[in-house]
Amino acid sequence: MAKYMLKRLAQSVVTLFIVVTAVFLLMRLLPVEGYLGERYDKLSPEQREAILQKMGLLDPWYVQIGSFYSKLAHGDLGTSAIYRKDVPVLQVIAPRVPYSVRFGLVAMALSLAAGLAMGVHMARYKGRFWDRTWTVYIVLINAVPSAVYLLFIQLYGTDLLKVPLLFDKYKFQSWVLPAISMSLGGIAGYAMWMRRFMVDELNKDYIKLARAKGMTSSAIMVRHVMRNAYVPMAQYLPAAILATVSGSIYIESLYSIPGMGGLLVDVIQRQDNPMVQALVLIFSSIGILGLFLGDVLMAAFDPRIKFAKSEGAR
Amino acid sequence: MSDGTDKLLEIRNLRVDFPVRGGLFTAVRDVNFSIRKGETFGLVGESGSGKTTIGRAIVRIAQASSGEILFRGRRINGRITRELDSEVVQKIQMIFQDPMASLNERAKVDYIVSEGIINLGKFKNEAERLALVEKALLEVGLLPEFASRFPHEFSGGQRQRIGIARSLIMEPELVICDEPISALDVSIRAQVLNLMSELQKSKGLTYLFIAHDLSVVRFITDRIAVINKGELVELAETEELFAHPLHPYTRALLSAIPVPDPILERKKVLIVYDPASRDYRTDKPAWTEIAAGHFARANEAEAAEYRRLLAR
Amino acid sequence: MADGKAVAAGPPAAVVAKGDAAAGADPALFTFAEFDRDAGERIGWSNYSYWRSTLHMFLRNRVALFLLVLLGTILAFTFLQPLLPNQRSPTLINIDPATGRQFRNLVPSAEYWFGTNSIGQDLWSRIWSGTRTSLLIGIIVGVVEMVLGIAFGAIWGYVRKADRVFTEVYNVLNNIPTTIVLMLLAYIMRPSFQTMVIAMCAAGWHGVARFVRNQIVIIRDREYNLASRCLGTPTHRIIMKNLLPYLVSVIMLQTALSIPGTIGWEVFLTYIGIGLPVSIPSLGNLVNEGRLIMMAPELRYQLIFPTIVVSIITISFYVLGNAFSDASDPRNHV
Amino acid sequence: MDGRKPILSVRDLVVKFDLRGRTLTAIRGASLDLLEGETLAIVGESGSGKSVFTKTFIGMLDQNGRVDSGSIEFEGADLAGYATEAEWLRVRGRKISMVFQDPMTALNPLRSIGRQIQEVVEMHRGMSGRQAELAAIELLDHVGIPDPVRRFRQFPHEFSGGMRQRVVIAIAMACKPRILICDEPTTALDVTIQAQILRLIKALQSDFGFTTIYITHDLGVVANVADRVAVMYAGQIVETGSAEDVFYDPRHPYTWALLSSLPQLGVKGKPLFSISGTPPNLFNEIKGDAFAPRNPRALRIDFELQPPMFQVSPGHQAATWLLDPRAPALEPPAAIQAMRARYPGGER
Repeated sequence: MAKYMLKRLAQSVVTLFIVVTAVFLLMRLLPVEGYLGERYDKLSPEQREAILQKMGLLDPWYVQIGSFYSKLAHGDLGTSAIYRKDVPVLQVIAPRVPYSVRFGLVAMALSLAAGLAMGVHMARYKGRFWDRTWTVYIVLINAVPSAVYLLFIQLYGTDLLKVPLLFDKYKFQSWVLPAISMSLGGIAGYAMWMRRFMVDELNKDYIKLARAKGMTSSAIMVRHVMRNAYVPMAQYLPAAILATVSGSIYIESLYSIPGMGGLLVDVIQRQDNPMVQALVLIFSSIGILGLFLGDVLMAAFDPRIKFAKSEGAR
Repeated sequence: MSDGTDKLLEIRNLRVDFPVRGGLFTAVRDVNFSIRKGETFGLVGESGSGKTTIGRAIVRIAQASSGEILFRGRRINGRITRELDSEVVQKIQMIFQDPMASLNERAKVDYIVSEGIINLGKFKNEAERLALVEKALLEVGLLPEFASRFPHEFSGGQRQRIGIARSLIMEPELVICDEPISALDVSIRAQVLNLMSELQKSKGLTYLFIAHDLSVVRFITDRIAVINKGELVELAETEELFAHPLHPYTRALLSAIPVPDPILERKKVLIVYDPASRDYRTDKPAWTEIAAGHFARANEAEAAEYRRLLAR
Repeated sequence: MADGKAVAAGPPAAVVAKGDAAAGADPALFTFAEFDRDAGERIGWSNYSYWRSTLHMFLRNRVALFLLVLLGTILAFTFLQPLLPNQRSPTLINIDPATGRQFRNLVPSAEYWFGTNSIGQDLWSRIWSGTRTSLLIGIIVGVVEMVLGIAFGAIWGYVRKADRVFTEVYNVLNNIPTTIVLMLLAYIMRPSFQTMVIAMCAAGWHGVARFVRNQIVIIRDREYNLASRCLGTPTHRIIMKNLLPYLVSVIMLQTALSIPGTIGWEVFLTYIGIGLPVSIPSLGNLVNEGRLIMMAPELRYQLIFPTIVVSIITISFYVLGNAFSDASDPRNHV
Repeated sequence: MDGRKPILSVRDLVVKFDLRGRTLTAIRGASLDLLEGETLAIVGESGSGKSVFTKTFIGMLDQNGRVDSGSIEFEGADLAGYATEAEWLRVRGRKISMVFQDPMTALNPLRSIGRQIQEVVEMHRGMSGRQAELAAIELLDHVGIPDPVRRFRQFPHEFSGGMRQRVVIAIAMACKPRILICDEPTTALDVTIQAQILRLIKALQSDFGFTTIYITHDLGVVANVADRVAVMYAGQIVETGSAEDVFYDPRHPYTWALLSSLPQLGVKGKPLFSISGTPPNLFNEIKGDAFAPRNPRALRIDFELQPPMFQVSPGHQAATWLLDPRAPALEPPAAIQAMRARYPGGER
């Protein structure tokens, strides 16, 4: 078990390294204007070159990547070029972290709780009214672009709750809609997978034996089906983290929440390369961490994993 | 039988390893035997004994890690020439265990049966191919009109015969039969066994018959090798093996076969094989010929005792 | 036989069940019948056909059937609309000939069926033009993802030596949230039709490859594939003849599902500001334009019309894909 | 019937399944008496309905299946009329237990062996906690699992196939059932393990005194375990009798064919007796004797009328027109005559 986790951790670190390098190199493909921002037109070519030289952007790429890593090792993610000119990126991001973390955690908890409950409910009444009803919900969430339904929720939800359209951190009601919006996708995902895994378990042979033992349907559901379905569910936890990340980007921007997701949209629109690079790195790291946690969780739940062969990726 | 008989296939010191997590699993080790032209050679063992792996090593689906597999005296494992490869593909065929899984459900019987000759380009034109397919189907007792159907339309016994037709069309010399009847219904088994015997006579086929069911093997084979945990433990002519089983594993296996005769079955004494009962620490076992044509895996002390047993 | 004692000559047999139904039966019936060997071969056939059962199951799903017709109609109309008489160009800015000013934000009327937008363009033709663009992106991306995914997935799944390398590459790609990949790529390239297609393909192909790989691993070691290897069938033909035909249904499902997904991403990227340029009408652009003026309730039609179209198309593809997947699963053919 | 009372009586049972919009009649009017304390083997090929037949005794037909008509009398109640789960829970796992074919999949992989036995003990014997745990350990010991205290905490993947089947048997024993149904309990196991499991079930039967029904296609296993045998074909019981009756003096052509096609009874070098064709499709209406199309010596009436059960001797019955006084005399195949000669009681 410890060996497995160590191996998995090493894998994550390597992945992180590759991702960081790839992102860095991709960003080098961009024209350098993005580093000069509005100043661009005002500067003479010599001045531009001087500034770029000072930022190290004219060095060969391997020198750049070397200095990038040495800075990164000291916790320096670079300096904002446009959004908050010449302010270190971390300084811009730091005050926004608490918002993103709070929303992220609340949304995850909400989607886990509601999603699992919905999935269990669907499996319990498979093929009947509630199963169908929740299926409609899942279809809508999956099929209608989130940009559309989230907008309508904002539009009519704020009206209904009588809160301002945009986020006001001092108003509790203001936290409600974004948090719910962020968890809608997660709920649908969890419910769909939970239902599928429970139905899968229900079709297994050991359920037949459990019935033959004389167990009641509800006892089988609780003691065997639900517990076993949690194990494959664990692998979808990271998916939910990723979904929350994606969701936060859109929702934070929609409600003007001063979090990292909203920031990313802002800096993309204003083409602030160092900021974009830093945020992309942060979000990718969260993704990698999420997948790692998912695998650890699954290993912890499943007694077989100690013996299982590492058959490629999950 | 004298040693002058033609050895069609010879296996020397065969070893097959599979990679598993944290190392290698040796499925088959130190296996030696040869199959004479025209005989039916039985390979009997329980699940996980490595019997299927040996069959697969011969048709080269599994790779031999060391040792030699000789077909008509030529080595066919490892790197071989392209000509030898296509010769082996043609001359050594395999019949599979599960008739439900061994046919491609999305292809017509026509394609399934002619797949091999398409690969080898063994026909001049479409008409000749169809004629070959029809002949093969007739030979296994199926109607030629079945060629245009899909496998799911057939019963287990019919599907197994399609599998046999697929091998026959290649005009093989050696057919590896991997538990060809164990997945079939009792009433169908005799059909397939009879068909196999008929074909052996009319085409001069040689069979390697892999099975776990000794009673079937007894009926169909000339010689039997018993395999346990990847090693051969005993090899003898069929009736000799049933009359004088030497190795304790063979004896345990023989005692466990259920016989369809209530009176015999109720009187039966079950022998349980305990590998720990033997002491191989100093005196190592080896593949030894105890009497002419009767081999067993034994150390010197055991070999001496086996010889005494046979002498009685 | 020496011991030839006929059964019927035993103790007189008595009927113990069912009464003596044959008491009055014709004695001629108690003679041996002729035996037809082939008759025995013919009984017991199943008349099960995979595709017939799939179709049967699919047709039983009324909702799916309705959506199929609806989607077919919309698709056809999308391409027919420009050919109809009296259609305006989607990019034409309509100007009031009397005042010389643009027909801004006209509510739906007999002249402008869906109204006009904030610079006087005809929303009706913009919606159909946008649908065309978005569907085109969806279909191109779906097909490219499938081709790449199947090609790589098939090798990944079938060629054992490739498994390790592919798996490691996949692990890296899969670790990065799709949103981030999309945003990064779209950000780096200039906004255009090609950018959208490339970014979405790059973000999606490995998922398809992974899916195909898993499917192939499941069926790769079935005996019929071993049989083909014994017969010397080359790898490419095993993949084409033995593996892919089993995957047709799941592949169709994946393609169907990737189209609504693609439209969703297009809307999202447009919102972020890195979607298609405004000059190319697309559903994403239309929704985004509508969003900008939604604060005025009387102008919400500009958001609602494109939203309805997006929803109908995506829901239809999604439901149809799933209905087909259910219908094509042999386990459901009961 | 040697004076023993039937513990379970099935009369004219018909079971139907709805499949792809068509109806399959899996059991076509089967009747059977199970005698107290005996071991009855039901022999049949796949699709003969033997498994479905016994599943109706504990109400475990698949969702699309239903008992269409007939009765199953057990302890004064008609099980065929049971509809609710509550009714079935009085019987299932308490009075009638079942052991399934594949021990590799019959246990929940994520719960310890001990917990899976313990939960039955708690449910049916009203014990709890430590007491139930001890009872479970005792059961493990009883089915021959060495070191039961340690094994109690282990998970199914740490057990071999044979050991898992012992656990499944322990679960079935937990409630001290009156009837144990073994559905091909050894088909998935090696022959050496099979012999041990069969021996275990016999030993348990003499300890606990339950009645056993074996479902199998292996006539060797039948010979080993059975006091009485019922032969099933195409959803009907075509012959029943003591093991001696059925093995040494079978009367139904299907039983003949089944026995004489066994390689054990064949003569080496000669073709085996073989049955051509395949079992009938149960979606179709079957007229007359279902085996007739595969029977080279079928009578004309076999194609017209379904044969009734004829009594051969007390306790031995067969459903074939050959037993009708009007039928022509017919020799059984050579292998059957050879079997008859092997019976030490000689001529029957």
